[in-house]
Order: sequence, then structure tokens, then C-alpha cells
Amino acid sequence: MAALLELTDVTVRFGGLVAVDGVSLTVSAGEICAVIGPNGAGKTTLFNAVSGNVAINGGRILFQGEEIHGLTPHQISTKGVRRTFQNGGLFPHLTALENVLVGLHARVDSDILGLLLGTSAAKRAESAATARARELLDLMDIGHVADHLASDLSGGQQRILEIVRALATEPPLLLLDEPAVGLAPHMRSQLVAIIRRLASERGIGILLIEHAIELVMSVADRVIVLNYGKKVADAPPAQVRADKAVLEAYLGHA
Amino acid sequence: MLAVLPQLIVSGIATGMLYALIALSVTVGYRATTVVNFGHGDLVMAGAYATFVFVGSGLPFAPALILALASLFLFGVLTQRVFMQPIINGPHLSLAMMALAIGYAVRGGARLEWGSEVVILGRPYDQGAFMVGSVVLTMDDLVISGFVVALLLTLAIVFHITPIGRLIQAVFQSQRGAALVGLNVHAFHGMMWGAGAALGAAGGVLLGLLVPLSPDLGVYTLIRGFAAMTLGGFGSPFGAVVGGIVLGMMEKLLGFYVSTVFIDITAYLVTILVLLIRPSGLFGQRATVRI
Amino acid sequence: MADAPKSAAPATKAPPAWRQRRYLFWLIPLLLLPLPFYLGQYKQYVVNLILVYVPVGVGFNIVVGNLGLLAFSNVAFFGIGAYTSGVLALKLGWPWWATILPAGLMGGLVGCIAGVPALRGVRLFYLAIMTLAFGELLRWVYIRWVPVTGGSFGMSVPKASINVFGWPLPTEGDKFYAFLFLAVLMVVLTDRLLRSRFGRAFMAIKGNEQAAAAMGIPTDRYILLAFAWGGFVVGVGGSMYAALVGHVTPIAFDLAELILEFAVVMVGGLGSLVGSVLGAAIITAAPEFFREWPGFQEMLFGVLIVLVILFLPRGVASLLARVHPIFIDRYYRD
Amino acid sequence: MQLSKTFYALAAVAALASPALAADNMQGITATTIKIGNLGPFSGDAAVFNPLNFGPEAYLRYINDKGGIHGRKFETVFADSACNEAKGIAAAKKLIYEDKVFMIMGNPCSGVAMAIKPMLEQEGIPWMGPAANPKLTRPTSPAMFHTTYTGIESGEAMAGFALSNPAIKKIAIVEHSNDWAHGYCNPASDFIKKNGGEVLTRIAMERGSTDGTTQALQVKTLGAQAVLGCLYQPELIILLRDLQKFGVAATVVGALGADFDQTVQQVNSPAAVRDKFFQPYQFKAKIGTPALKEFEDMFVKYLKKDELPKAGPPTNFYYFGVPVGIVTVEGFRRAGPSPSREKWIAAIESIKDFDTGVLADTVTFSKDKHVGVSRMYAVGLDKDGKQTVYTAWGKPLPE
Repeated sequence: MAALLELTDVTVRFGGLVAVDGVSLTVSAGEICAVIGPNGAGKTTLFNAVSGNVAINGGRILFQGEEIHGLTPHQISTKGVRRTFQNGGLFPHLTALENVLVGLHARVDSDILGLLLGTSAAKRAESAATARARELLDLMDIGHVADHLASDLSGGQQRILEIVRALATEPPLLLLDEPAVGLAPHMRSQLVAIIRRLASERGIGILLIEHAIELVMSVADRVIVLNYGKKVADAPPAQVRADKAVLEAYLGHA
Repeated sequence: MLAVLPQLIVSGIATGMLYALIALSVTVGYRATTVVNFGHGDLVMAGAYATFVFVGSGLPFAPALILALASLFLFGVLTQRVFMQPIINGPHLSLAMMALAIGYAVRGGARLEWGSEVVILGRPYDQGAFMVGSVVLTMDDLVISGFVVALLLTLAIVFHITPIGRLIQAVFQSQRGAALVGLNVHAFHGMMWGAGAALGAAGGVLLGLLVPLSPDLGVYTLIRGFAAMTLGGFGSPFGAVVGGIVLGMMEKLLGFYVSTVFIDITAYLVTILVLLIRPSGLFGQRATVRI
Repeated sequence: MADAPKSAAPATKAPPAWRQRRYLFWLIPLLLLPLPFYLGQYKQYVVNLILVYVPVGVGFNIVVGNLGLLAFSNVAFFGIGAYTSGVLALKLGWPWWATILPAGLMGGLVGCIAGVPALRGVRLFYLAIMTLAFGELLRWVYIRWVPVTGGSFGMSVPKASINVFGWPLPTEGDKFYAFLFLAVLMVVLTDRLLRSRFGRAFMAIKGNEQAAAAMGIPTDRYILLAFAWGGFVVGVGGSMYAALVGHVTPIAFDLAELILEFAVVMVGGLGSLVGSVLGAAIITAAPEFFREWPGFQEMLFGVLIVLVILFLPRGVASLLARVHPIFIDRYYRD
Repeated sequence: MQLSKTFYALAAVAALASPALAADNMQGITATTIKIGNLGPFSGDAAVFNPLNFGPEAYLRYINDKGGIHGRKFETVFADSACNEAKGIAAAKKLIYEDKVFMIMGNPCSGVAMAIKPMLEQEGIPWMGPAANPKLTRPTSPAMFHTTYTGIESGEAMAGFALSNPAIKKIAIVEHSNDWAHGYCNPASDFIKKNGGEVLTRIAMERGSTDGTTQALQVKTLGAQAVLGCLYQPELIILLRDLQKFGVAATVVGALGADFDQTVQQVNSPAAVRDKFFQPYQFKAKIGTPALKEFEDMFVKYLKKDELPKAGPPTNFYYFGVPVGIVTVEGFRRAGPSPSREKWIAAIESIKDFDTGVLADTVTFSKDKHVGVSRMYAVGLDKDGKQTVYTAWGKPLPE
């Protein structure tokens, strides 16, 4: 099976510091792949490299067989790589619905002239988008807060909203940056269920960073361990759990 | 034409010193609060008028000056605490507008009192001129340059050696960090805003030595101060002074050798060129903010 | 996902039904239609001046309120609009109505230029100072380019040129209808833009530029679009100014004018279309009420803005929003 | 209720429109009062010129105190133009349509004056004022009058005085880049070229300048024998100081935007001004001499505290403004016991060789000449530092 995302020898340097050091990895459609590692191991930098927020100094990043490094974040996003943010990338001053509509941005084909003239085609495009956004919210059971400000939602709702927003354009690949941070235990299990559903039912490839090791072990098909920017392990959870070197390197810090 | 070059440079430095002082005073407030006081020009003006009032009430120049600076310091502290602090986390536009509006009100007050006449502060010393080679130097040049250099040295000591300086650095880098080390950030903001106002007032008094007072005294100079800050690097006191001096010289050279019509826009051209070519200025750390 | 929202803001709880009734806003221009029959030349002029400042506030608000960038270049858009109309009418003999679109387009062009530094990552106070410098440079051009602009004396817009398809507008009452049409048009168009994916893109960029880009929004293009549309709307306002005042001079577009335009946005309500209209009305009409104490005007003006920022951070529009949810703009919240 | 309101509104419009054309216009006149609009920059950065508005006001109060004209007293409505066109038009409209004044006493800001000119012409509102912009009365506008010197008279007087020194041929001009400065220095420049002089250069010196090194060195390098400074007082002071600093011996002729006494006092250096700095002089004698004493007393007696300078005697702007009041009143005196706009305008146009008691020239108007005065003197300090009024270079006005 051809890999959805393929990183080959990706290196990112900040001045003298090598944040990501020759990392190679692949994510296939429908696969849940977790990246773990101690703080400062380069996980988020790796994400930023994939999403185009950080330029890479070496290696290549292929998405669906196409080079995406060097593209701008919005171009990469438009190609079908969507991400969430560690510290909440929601637009707090927009409602949940509007947040999803922003996620749908590229799919709303209303042109500016049509909008200004108020043509029915433009109006239809907009209302179709709104209907679609409500549908997506309902699908994830947060339709009842559609008209609330994102900043007024609970932590769990915010996490889910961010995922809904990222998925609005049905991207083949989803990058989740610490989706479970600050969630209550029962919310975590719901989150796990959602992630599994996305991968199995829709065949979305998922790359996620997570600190909560139990969550990682329960959800991931494959676990990649980073330490000081280098990949030290890439194996199914059970195997990683058994790897003494990984435990030393990672759990010692955690 | 080249015969006047030394004179242009020396006069440029003297003029630039004034811009430097205004830039320095904005920098002090900015370092402490990360907010640029867009109404600073009116505090500059208020300092000059305050000195004028105290001299008019019969005080000798020096005590009048000190009283004026103290008043402006208090005014700065008060306005920061009462008007700026409550909205410090609001949109930057509100902060900019608040500072502008306070300045506008101050200017309106000055206009009400002195708007329909031209008043002068007068010099507390003789208006002498000396020849140094072919270059003419005046007492004004010496007083202004001396004051700014002394001030820069003092600030260098305060910023880099005293504990207060380290606090200023800490707050500049991270507001939360400063709160963690047990600093009353609010009080600190107020004090530094006041210090900026007092320094601006000193700039106003030096301006008042050269030109008659008017309620719009500070507005023109503030733009030059901003340009000096941009050129030197935002937030860098040393950069502010160097930026001011370079700007002063550029105005003179551009004005003399190209055309006097460029004097007025040198500051704008410098601002735009610096921000497009080297946004961090000569000595700044970073001038762009990517969110 | 049954847990309730942390805090239920009353505004967002309102059912969307009232949004369907937004056509009620059309009552406002309709009710204004008979105004010229009641107002004398002076009051009608003040109303017309308010209408000039409606697009000025609306356009400014797009950049500073909706896009959230600290740009001080609005007065440059205003000036270029006024000068474009003035030059076309005086030098080329165009009728005023034909100069409105070029004035708007020039405003949009200047808006694009003013927006360029923002694309290079210049933000906050740097952007403020840079755009301020840009506006003053443009003013310098008005003063220096004497053959075209008339230099510091400015230029008089020929009275005969102030017509709509040849229909002259000799009185303030006649101008009122043309201005009302333009102001309403600018408000309606901007409203449509802001309610669409374009407006949402502006607000997303304001909220979190990185996240906006991650949603596939080409942020640079949208920043330019906001500046261009803002410039266009303000440029149309400039064209109206040229027709109303009839005399275009460089000092009309100085820093004092910039502060006035800021006040329109701040007092009305940052990021609020309703606020821009209200702000234009308040800031333009207020000095007329203080005519008896001219010396106090500047001071009162400063104090007014201070009080609004302190106690009504979202402007007068937020007061109206409390009266009825129909006045809540869906564009901006802190 | 609503209906009657509409009715009155329509009636008012009709009343304004039709009969006014037929009969003489008596708007602003009652049996006991004459309403005058006084338009000026009472706020903003041009407020420094508002003594030009208080000068005529003092005279109207003086006349009122003496019983008025033909039993009518003057009632002034002040309106602030803020020197801003949009605000100035609002102010003028309020005076014309709300306060319904008889006439408007002018606004010194020429931009505003130009902006309101079409409206004044349309309504036939008489205007009399001190604005420097010559375009207000050239070509002649039926109801607009300049009782004081416009930029043309003043600018030509500046150039003329410099050229009246046979040794002076090469002249440099230093000016603000605004309409006010160009209003003086453009005619001055034309005058120099027409009368055998040479304009070496026109140098810009902007408002808010703190230093005049560049300008002074350019004047020096070019070897100018005289400098015309179309500058406001603060910048004029800086230029004089810096010319002195670099030992430039050129004669300096300033424009009317500065007060001579204050300028001399604030330059604070006798060598920089004695026998060197001159200004066109609008008045028949030196301010402070017995010839003008009655006016000083009038200002002090009739103006309120906040209408007078904080310190010192009234400045020359008060004297420069007062003829507007004097000639206006003279118009009413001549217009007879039942004045109208038409009669007043005719009365003003009948004024010939009228001595205002303050201006250097006598006032003469006619149907097609609405600028009343032209001759000006010059004022300066002689070699001993004595303030002297000159009729031409080296020719003091006999006292």
C-alpha cells in the first residue's frame, strides 16, 4: 500500500540547534500513528515541518507521492493535510459554527463579485456551507452549541470542535497536536473512540502527538519515539512498550 | 558646497540629540509596558508648559524644571494606572487610542490656556556661540547634547547594572515571569510610564529652549522620535540615541544637498525603508511579530 | 458530549430568528428619506457630512476592527479618494458621479500598497508607525505635485460637475439623496462581504493567523483584500467629501483627521458595522453641539474617547446590542 | 401636529426662496439689533490667529457702548471654523441659515474662506475679512470685501521693501509649504522678477522645525542679499537666530504671520535683528504710540480676559483685525436708518479715501474693486535698536 505521508531524512535546524534530525516515517491511509518523546524532542517541530509552518533544512516530505515541503501552510492545507494546534487553534471570538465554516473555507465556492452583487449562486454556496457545517457539528454531537462562541465551550467541546473544523474538508491526513491535553478521563475515552472511528470508517490517516501514554497505547497502530530530534523507535505499541531503550529514554523523563 | 559639510554634521548631531531624547523617553515606557505611547508628544509639550508656569510663578529655572518633571512623572503614573492598566489586555488599537486620546485632551487643555498666543520659555544661560575650526557651536547644542549623553549613561547604568534594570529586562521579556519573581507589575508599569513622561517632559523643556511654545510642540517631534526608534531598533535605548543622531544628520544632508523639501519627510522615508529592508533596525532584537 | 457550555453568553443564546429580520434595517434609510423637507441647509449639511463619514468608518473598521491590524493609513485612502474625484472633475471635466468609482478604485489601490508591509510580517506598532508615515508621504505628494493637485492651495471642485447623470445637486438636500444611496450601498456591500467566507477569513486571521493558514486560507491574499476593500469604501467616502465640501486641500488629510477617523471607529464600536455608522453620526454631530464652547472641543473630544474606551470598550454599538439582539454584529467579539 | 410641522417647514422654505428676491434683504436686522457672524479658528492649531476675530469684535462693543448705529446695536454670533474646510462650512451654514446673520466677518484661514465662498455668493451674504487669500475678492465677488491687505499687497510690500534698497538684487525665499506661505511668497516672487531682482531659490522650512541650519547655510552659500521669510513666528525666530549664528548678513523681511515685537523679543539677540529684520507694516503709526493708543484702550476695555493675551499688551493681530469692524460699521452708518444688504453693499462701495485711524492706507472701494487698501510701510529696528516705521529703505516715517 502506498504511503499517504512519507518523510525521508527530514532535518530542521534553528541556528545551531538541530530540532529534528534525519527523521523518516510514513503514515498510511486509515493508520493511526503516534509520535511520543520527552519535552523538546522535536515533536511539534516535526508537525510544523509537515504543515509548512517551519522550513526544513534537509530531506523531503511527500504527501500522496507529491513533494509538499516548501509550500506555504495554506497550500499544504488545501492539498489535504489538516492539523490541530497544541494550545488551541480555535478562533475564540467566532462561534462554533463559524469556526467550522472557516475550516470549510476552501470548499465554499462563492466568488467575491457574486457575493457583492448578492447573486443567488453565491447565496446558495454560502447557505450550503452553513448547512454542511451544522451537519458536521451534529455528526460529532456538538450541534447544540453551534451558535456559542468557541471561547464559551468546555475544554472537551473545544477539542472536538477543533477536530471537526480540521476535518471539514475531508482531508486524507489529519495531524493532531496533543488532543487530550486537559481533558477529563471520560472525555479522553470519547476522544479515543472518535479518533478510531475516523481512521476505520473514513480511512483517514492520523498522525498524533500525545503525552498521555495510556491514550497513545490504546489508540495508535504504530508508535514513533523521538529523542533529541532523532527517531529511536518505530513499532506497534506493544513492541514499543517492551523496548527497554525506549522506556529509558522516554519514560525516564516523563 | 563641501565646505559646510562639517557644520551640517555637527548641527545634525545637535538636532538629532533632541530626537534621541524623545525616542529614549518613548523607549523607556515601551520597554516596561510593551506599549508605545502615541500621545507622548503631548506630554513633551506639557513638560515645557509646566516649566513655563513654574518659572512664571517666580521660581528659578532649576527648581521649576524639577517640579515640572515631577508633575509629569506623577501625571504619567496616574494616567497609566487609571486609564491604561484597566485595558492593558485589550486590543492594541484601544491602547494606542487611549494614549492618543489622553494626549489630545492635554493638548486641548493647553490650547484653551495658551492657544491664541506664542509664549517662550527662555534660556537660563547665555545664548553664546563658539567657533570650533570652521564649525559654529552654540550653548544650546552643548546643553542639549550634554543632557542626552548624561541621560543615556544613567540609563545604561540603570538598565544593565542595578536590580531595577534587571527587572525592566525581565518584564520586557515576559510579563508573567516578572509577576512570578514577586514584582508588582502594575506599580512597576505605572512608575516606568511616569519615568517616560518625565523624560519626555525634559525633551519638551530642551525644545522650549530653541523654539517658542505651542500646544502642538510635541507632535512634530514625536514622529521624528518614532523614526529614530525604528532606525535604531525598537526597544533599544542605545539604538534610539544613535537613530536620533543619524536621522538628524540625514535631515541636514538631504536638505542641503538635495532639497529642503525633503527635510520634512526624511523621518517618514527612513521609517518605511528601515521597516522594509531591515525591520530590526540597527540595534534591535526583533521588529516583526508573527502570531 | 452532553456537557453544557462554560458560560452561556446571552447574546449567543438568542435564536437565529431575529437574524432573519435584518431586512428591518432597510427602515432606517427609508425613514431618513423625507429628512430634507424638515432640515435647513445647515442641519442637512451636517447630516451629509455624517453620510460622508459612514463609508470612512466602515472601511477603516474592516482593517482595524475585522482584520485586527493596527494600520494608520485610513486618511490616505480618504485623501486619495477626494483628490481623484477633484482632479478628474477639475482637470478632465468629468461629472462627479463618474469619478466615484475611480475614487474608490484609487482608494483600493492605495490600500493594497499600504497593506504590503503587513505581508512582510510588520505588525502592531511597527505597522502603525509605517502606515502613518505612508499617509504623511502621500500628503507631501499632494503638496508638491502642484500641476495636478493644486499644491497647498488645494483645488476647487467645479460646482457644475457635481451632478448625477447630468442631474445637478445644487442644494444639500439633493446631495443627501446621492450620499444616502452611496452610504447605504457601501454598508450593504461590506455587510455582504463580511458575512461571507471572505469576512470569516478576515476574522480568522485576526483571531489566529497560523490557524487560519492551516485551514487553507491564503492569509496574505486576504490581508490585501481587506486593505483593498477598506481602501475602496473609504475612497468612495473621499469622493463624497470632495462633492460636499467642494474644496480639497492637503491639510484636510492630516493627523488631526486621522484621530477623528479613529474616534469614529472606537466610539462606534471596533469591528461593528452598526458601530461605524453610529460612530460617524456621533463624532460628526458632537462638535456641532459644542459650538458654544469651541475652545473646549479638543479637550472634550479626548475625554469622550477615554471614557468610551474605559467604559464601553466595544463602543456605543454594544449599548444598542443590549436593547435588541438585532443590533449584534456577527463579525467581531473580543 | 406632524402636518403643521411640515407646513411650517415648507412655508419657511418658501419664505426664504421667493420674496427675498423681490424686496431688499434684511435678514439679521431688527428694529434694535444687527446680527453679525464672526467666523474664525477658535480651536485647532490656527487658534493663534483668533485675535484677528477679536479686534473687530472690540470695535462693535465700543460702538454698542456709544449707543450703536441708527439706534441698533450689534449682536455677534461667534462660530468656530477650526481652520478646517468641512467644519468651516458647517459653521458658516449655521451662521447663515440658523442664526440668520446679516453678514459674516471673515475667517483668516483662506482654505475655509475659499470653501465657503460659493455659498456666500449664492446666498448673497456680505463678507468682510482679513483672509490673506486674494482669490476671495479677485475677480470681484458682489458681496465680498477685503478691508485689509491680501497676500498680494503684503507679498509685494515684502519684495518692494527689499528692492527699495538699491544694493539688494539677489533674494532668497524661505517659506512653509502651505497655502498661507505661498499666498505671500508667490506674489512676492513675481514682484521681484518684474522689478529687476533675482529670486535665487525658494527654500522650504516646515512647521515644527527646531533648527534652521540647512536653510541658513543655503542662503549663505548662494550669497543672497535679502531673505523673504513667509514663515510663522516660531520658524521665523529660528531662521533669524540661525542666520545670525552663521554670520549671514542678508536683510530678512518676514511675512505678516508673526508679531514683530514678539519676534524681536524672542530672538533675544539684538545683532540678529537690528537694521536687519523687517516686516511689512499695516499701520499708520507704531503700536504703543499715542496715534494708536485709543485702539489699545478699546481692546483692553471691551474684550474679556480670555479674549486678550495672557500677558502683555494686545498684539498687532488685534490692530490688523479692527479695520474690519470699523469699515463694517461705516457701511451701516452710510446705509441709513433702514439698512438692507443691498444698501450696505452700496454703502461700502461708496467708501473713498476713508481713514480707519489704524491702517497705513486709506480705504477705497468701488463697484469693481473690493480690496480696500494697498499701501504698506515696513517696520524694523534701526542701528540703535529703536523700532522704526519706514516708508521705504532708509526712509523713516515722520512721526
